[in-house]
Amino acid sequence: MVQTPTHRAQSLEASAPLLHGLGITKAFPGALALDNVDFVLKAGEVHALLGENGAGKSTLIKCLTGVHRLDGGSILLDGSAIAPRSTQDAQDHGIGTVYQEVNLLPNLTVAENLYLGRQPTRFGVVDSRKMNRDASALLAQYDLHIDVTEDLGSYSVAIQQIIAIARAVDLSGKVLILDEPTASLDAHEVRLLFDVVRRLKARGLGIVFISHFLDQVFEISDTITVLRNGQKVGTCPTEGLGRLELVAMMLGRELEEETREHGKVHANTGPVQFSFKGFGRKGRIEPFDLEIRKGEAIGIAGLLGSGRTETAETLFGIHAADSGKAMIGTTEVSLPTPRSAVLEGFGFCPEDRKVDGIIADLSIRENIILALQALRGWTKPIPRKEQNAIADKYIKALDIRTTDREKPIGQLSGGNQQKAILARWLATHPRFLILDEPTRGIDVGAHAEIIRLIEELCDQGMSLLVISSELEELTVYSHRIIVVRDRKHVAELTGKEITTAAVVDAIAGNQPAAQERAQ
Amino acid sequence: MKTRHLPFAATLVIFILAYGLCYTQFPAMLSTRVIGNLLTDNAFLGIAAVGMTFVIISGGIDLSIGSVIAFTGVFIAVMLKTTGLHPLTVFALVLAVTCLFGAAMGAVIHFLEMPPFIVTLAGMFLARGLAFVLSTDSVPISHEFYGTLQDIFWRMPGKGRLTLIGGIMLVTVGLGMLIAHRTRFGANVYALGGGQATARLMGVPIAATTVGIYALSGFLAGLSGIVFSLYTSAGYSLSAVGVELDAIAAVVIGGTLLTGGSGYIAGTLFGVFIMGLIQTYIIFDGSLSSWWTKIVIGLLLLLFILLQKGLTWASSRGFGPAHRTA
Amino acid sequence: LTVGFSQIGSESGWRAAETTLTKQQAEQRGVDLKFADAQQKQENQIKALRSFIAQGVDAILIAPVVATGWDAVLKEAKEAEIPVVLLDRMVDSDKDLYLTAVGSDLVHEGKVAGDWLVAEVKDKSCNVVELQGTTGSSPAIDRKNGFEQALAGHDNLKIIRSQTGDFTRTKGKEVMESFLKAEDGGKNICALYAHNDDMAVGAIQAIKEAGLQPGKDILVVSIDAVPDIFLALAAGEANATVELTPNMAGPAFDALDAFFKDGTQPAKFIQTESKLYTQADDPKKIYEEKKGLGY
Amino acid sequence: MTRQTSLPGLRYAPQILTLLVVLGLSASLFPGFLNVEIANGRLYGSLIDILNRGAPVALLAIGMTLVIATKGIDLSVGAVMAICGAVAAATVTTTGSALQAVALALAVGLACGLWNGVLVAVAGIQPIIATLILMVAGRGIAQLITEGTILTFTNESLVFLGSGALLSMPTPILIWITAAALAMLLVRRTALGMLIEAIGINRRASTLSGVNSGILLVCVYMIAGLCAAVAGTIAAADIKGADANNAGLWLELDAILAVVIGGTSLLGGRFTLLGSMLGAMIIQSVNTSILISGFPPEFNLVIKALIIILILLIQSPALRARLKPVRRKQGQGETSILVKP
Ligand SMILES: Nc1ncnc2c1ncn2[C@@H]1O[C@H](COP(=O)(O)OP(=O)(O)OP(=O)(O)O)[C@@H](O)[C@H]1O
Ligand SMILES: Nc1ncnc2c1ncn2[C@@H]1O[C@H](COP(=O)(O)OP(=O)(O)OP(=O)(O)O)[C@@H](O)[C@H]1O
Ligand SMILES: [Mg+2]
Ligand SMILES: [Mg+2]
Repeated sequence: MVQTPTHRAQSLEASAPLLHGLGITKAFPGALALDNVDFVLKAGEVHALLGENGAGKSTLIKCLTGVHRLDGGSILLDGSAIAPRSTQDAQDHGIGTVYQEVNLLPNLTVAENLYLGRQPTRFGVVDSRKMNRDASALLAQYDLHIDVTEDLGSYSVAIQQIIAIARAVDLSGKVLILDEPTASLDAHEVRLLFDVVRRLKARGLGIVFISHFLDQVFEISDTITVLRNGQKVGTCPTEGLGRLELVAMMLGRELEEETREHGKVHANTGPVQFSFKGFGRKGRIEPFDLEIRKGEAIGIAGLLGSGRTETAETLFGIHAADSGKAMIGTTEVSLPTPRSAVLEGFGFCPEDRKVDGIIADLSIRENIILALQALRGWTKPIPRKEQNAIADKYIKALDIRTTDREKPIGQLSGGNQQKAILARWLATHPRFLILDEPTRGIDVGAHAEIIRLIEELCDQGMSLLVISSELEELTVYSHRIIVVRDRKHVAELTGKEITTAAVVDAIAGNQPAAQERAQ
Repeated sequence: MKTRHLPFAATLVIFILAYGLCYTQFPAMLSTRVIGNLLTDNAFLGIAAVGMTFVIISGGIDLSIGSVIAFTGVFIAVMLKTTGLHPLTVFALVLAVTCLFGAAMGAVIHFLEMPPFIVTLAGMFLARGLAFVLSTDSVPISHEFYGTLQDIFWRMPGKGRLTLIGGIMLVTVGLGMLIAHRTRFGANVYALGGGQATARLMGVPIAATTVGIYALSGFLAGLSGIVFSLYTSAGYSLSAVGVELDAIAAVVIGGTLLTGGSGYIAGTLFGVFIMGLIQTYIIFDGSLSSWWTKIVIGLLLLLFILLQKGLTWASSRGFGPAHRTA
Repeated sequence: LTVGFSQIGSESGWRAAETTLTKQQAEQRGVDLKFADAQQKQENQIKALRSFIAQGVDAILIAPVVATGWDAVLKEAKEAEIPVVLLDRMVDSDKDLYLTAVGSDLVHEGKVAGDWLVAEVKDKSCNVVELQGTTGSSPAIDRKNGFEQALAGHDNLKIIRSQTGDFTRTKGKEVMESFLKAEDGGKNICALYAHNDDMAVGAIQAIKEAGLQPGKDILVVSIDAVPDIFLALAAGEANATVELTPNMAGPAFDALDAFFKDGTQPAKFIQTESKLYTQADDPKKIYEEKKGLGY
Repeated sequence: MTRQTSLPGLRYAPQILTLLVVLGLSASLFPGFLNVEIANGRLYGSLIDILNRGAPVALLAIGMTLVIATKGIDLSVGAVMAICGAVAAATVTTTGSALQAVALALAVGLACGLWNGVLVAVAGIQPIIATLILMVAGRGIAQLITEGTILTFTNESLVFLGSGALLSMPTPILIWITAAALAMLLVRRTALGMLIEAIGINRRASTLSGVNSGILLVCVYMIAGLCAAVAGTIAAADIKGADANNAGLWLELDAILAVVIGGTSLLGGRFTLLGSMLGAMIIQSVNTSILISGFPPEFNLVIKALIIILILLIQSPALRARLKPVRRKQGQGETSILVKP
């Protein structure tokens, strides 16, 4: 079928498959998302599913779990054919799934989310006390001690992610599927998750694991299946597989190995372009001082919920600052709304692209030109020709994988949506661009491209503020890193001080690593 | 107190304040008579509004309930006049019909993926049209069983009456609360309102729940129609026009979000009481012309909604760090 | 004396005039009138009655939106010893439950209109189109019945089309337009009977726009006698109207006064006159008289 | 959601087909239905009646389409019609100037839209409730102006707007077609259309992209108010009087129906004005056909309901997908998972 770089693929077929997808085919209007894909999951293995953004990973999961109707192929569970027609069906078969992007209900309590559809009942009436007790106990296994009677929506994305995992694990009798579960988790939580996964594996469950973090893949998985453009490239055991070899399988080409020095040797010494003094908002972020130079990239590091996003949102006028002042050059400006920020030449790629970023039903083209159009005003429409040119330019430059620019953006894979949002801001040629988790859910290839892009933008004189949970990456392009803890800017590292270890220390609050700011 | 309880609490506070205000102006407002009237006169609205609450929590809307109430009344009256059936049999029959009617609308909404607003709008035309076809004239009900039912009431001290239909409303609200908060079906309704796509991914039986919700709403509209026919001893095809809008207003004042996913049945009860209070106040005042009546109702509605929003907003600020608003 | 007045609503000019006159009458007699508008809903009227009772008014006037469904609340009023007077429409409750009813006989109105038409066309064959009131409302049903009674036995008169015009000018015009199209441009129509004047006024415009002469090519007869129809009568565009007086409150207050003074029981039905007006009745003058009454 | 790449003619095929079927049905029931002739210097016939009588709903549907595209709804347009009709009538009877009357009526319509828009965009009240307030109170305001009576007037220029004819075409037809054309130009020749769609699909994301969604929302409700004002003026001019009680009563429902039949989703986002205009004409054809059919009026609502259900069934993409199993691969059933919020 397709060239398999390893020769041991056949030997894997020895033990009987637990979940077997045969010739799975799925077409969307204008795109063949899965083309005759075979997928074999064995009991007691962790099977990683890899591939570029838009390769068809999520679609395969959705086909296996009854979300999508198959256009071809069949599914065997324990040797007998099943045809799940809904997620509920799949759950009844013992397949628990965490879909990409948290898919829980923000308006229900944590406990209700965990036990939706299988609440403990007494005489037909839900026994909420037992349900809440069970929920607390369940989450305790993940080291999560929260009020399970609060609405899920009041917790951060990370906590929601853990809850989603807990639910899926609890549901899965035979198979557990995790679609990018670690995208918004930090190291500690990933550890906890992997402990659980190992326990389940020992119990004989089959586990499918999707991630763009290759380190994690190598750590946890036994087998790897790679998809490219909706086709299976191959399946092979993780052991013995080289990192480069794997990347080549995913991309279909070699990724030139780049050795990068960590940290900018020289701090940026350009003219200060933006300065914020005592900027803050009650209940969101303590007042902070921040100066940004032309062509400087500032990284923001911190734990989940530490106030990184809040910093960005205050700067961009989403939750306008209630103290301090902002200066551009030497003139004072006010930033009460996002629009005012955009008019000052700011741009902001939000963290939650589904809610804050994409306009799902609009085309990729319209999504890309939206901010530019808003900037120019509604009376000055961008001519269609120019729109096409802009869209095409960025689709090419950022390598957005799509059949055509008129496709609704909601139909793109997650990573490609992220790139389109980035394109939206690049099209406005901002002076100051804020990126909140720009590489979340982005594949290795694109990851490297985005890092290169950030550096390029700095070189062109754009100022950047980048929030990322991946410290490694942050240390690569930042001229300066600001550490946030408990909604306070607590430390700053510049130039040579920037190393992953130093940042970790600062986040943890180990005094010596960096000079704590006097507050 | 949890943030999710805030809108309900706000409604409660507003109701008590408003009642107090009315009392200072018209002391007679605090008689058991007025309280009894509030229950009896709004019984049909309350029952229908419970059904509407379920629909709205699920993210839908049901515009057909006013027409279904009228249809139910005419159906009962015509059946009692032309057949020898006992009213209880007719009640069972009509409840089955309205329940099926609701279920059919739910099925169309789900399986044909049509917006509830339009499907129930067509249902609204259809139900009233059928009422016209049954009888354009208003048909009196003179069955002695109706007299018996109407004479069931508990006389409160001070001549107020707690009537059977007022009682039926309270029981309906109680059962509604039980279903909404203590059954799997109820949880599924909230889940649907929280996001249909997500609910589907979480394994909520969307089809069954959607059909169930509209069937329940149809059933309660039928029950409301029975109560209405007990209230007026007649079936009339032009009755209960616009009840759906009153019900929606009551539900919203009660703290349920029209976007779905959050709300309380108990809040709806107080929403209905507030609507009733507005009317009682206007009648007690008795000096408003026809047009000022409309304007004042509109303005009071606005006032209550703004108060509700304001109170909820003000108190949610006291609850620690900002919660994500999805 | 405090009197509660539950009015149906303000759906037409006639209704507004009735409200105005009732308020005027109350003021003249020094009565404290509590006015409640029911927005066309029976349930609101019942609520209003209950509130009046709770408030302890001395008497209640009500213009019931529909005949049925008043037993329970009238019983409550009786228990509270508050006399109730019905205005302009009847209820089919026990007569003991209210003091008296002031109104016209809706069936009779239709009959007066029909009788006029029968007399007007004599033996000629005549196709009549009918604009009904709101489907299901009692005036629509009764005025239709009365008219048909008058036509019974006169086979030269035939109702060929009958649609609802919802008592409004707009719908009256729209429906008349379609009648004209359906009946050979109106050449097939000899007379129009409208359940109220507003629809007749709308229809007259439609007839004119179709190039026919209302009042000549097509006879127009309607009910209510609102001011605007007298303009049409004066212009020769309408032929006859049957008056429904908006002053129902006068006789009602008279009856109440007598009752409170010495307990005189009035007759159970005080019928107002259903007077027929034609072009011969100096419509200009009547228009001027009626203009200020809040129609 | 229709892909933009498909042929424009194909896009409106369901609506055009429905319209033809309704007209065909009436023509078969009533042979003279399709005749159009010139009488009294103006076009005359049932088809002209449809265009003419459909004017208010068509005008309301213009504004309603835009409001619905922002994920809103405007229940108050019927009441605004009544207010503006009353204002026009009151002005013309006191000043005698038709121009002043129309100008004032339009200004009041804009003000009503402003009120709705502020409640929705600034106070954050949900559209259905925010506009319900004006729906209830608005008719009261209209009655306050007319004092419950029908305010009649005779001013020829004003009457011309309702029942006059220009080049033998009744004026209401010219007005609504012009208004629709202007609206289409406005939204498609500027970026307004796209921005409206953007805030309708994801207001938060649009705001974050620098779109001034608050002001835009207010503008859209003001356009709806303006359209209602034009409709109200025409309705008053048509009967030479302002009927505060009945003008535009329940027309908001017809307008919403027109928009939906026209192919705009009530969930907001992509909209089509042309579709809405076709929808308005479909509804008016149904109404006119019922009137001309000669059925007793108690059947009106049942017939209307059944026809609406039929139309919606014909247009339901889900049903079409179900009926054509071959094309199911491309069915839109699943897209909603990604597309819906
Ligand atoms: N509902 C849909 N309608 C149309 N096309 C779709 C739909 N869902 C997915 N696609 C297309 O199918 C392809 C595979 O998407 P999928 O989401 O499976 O990618 P993925 O491998 O999960 O990528 P990522 O790593 O970015 O999550 C993409 O080209 C995408 O555009
Ligand atoms: N442990 C927690 N318990 C309750 N609420 C939390 C917790 N952590 C975060 N939150 C809430 O979640 C919201 C979102 O925080 P968020 O996670 O965006 O902060 P952050 O510093 O930007 O981190 P990240 O970007 O990694 O998610 C915060 O406003 C906070 O109220
Ligand atoms: Mg994916
Ligand atoms: Mg964040």
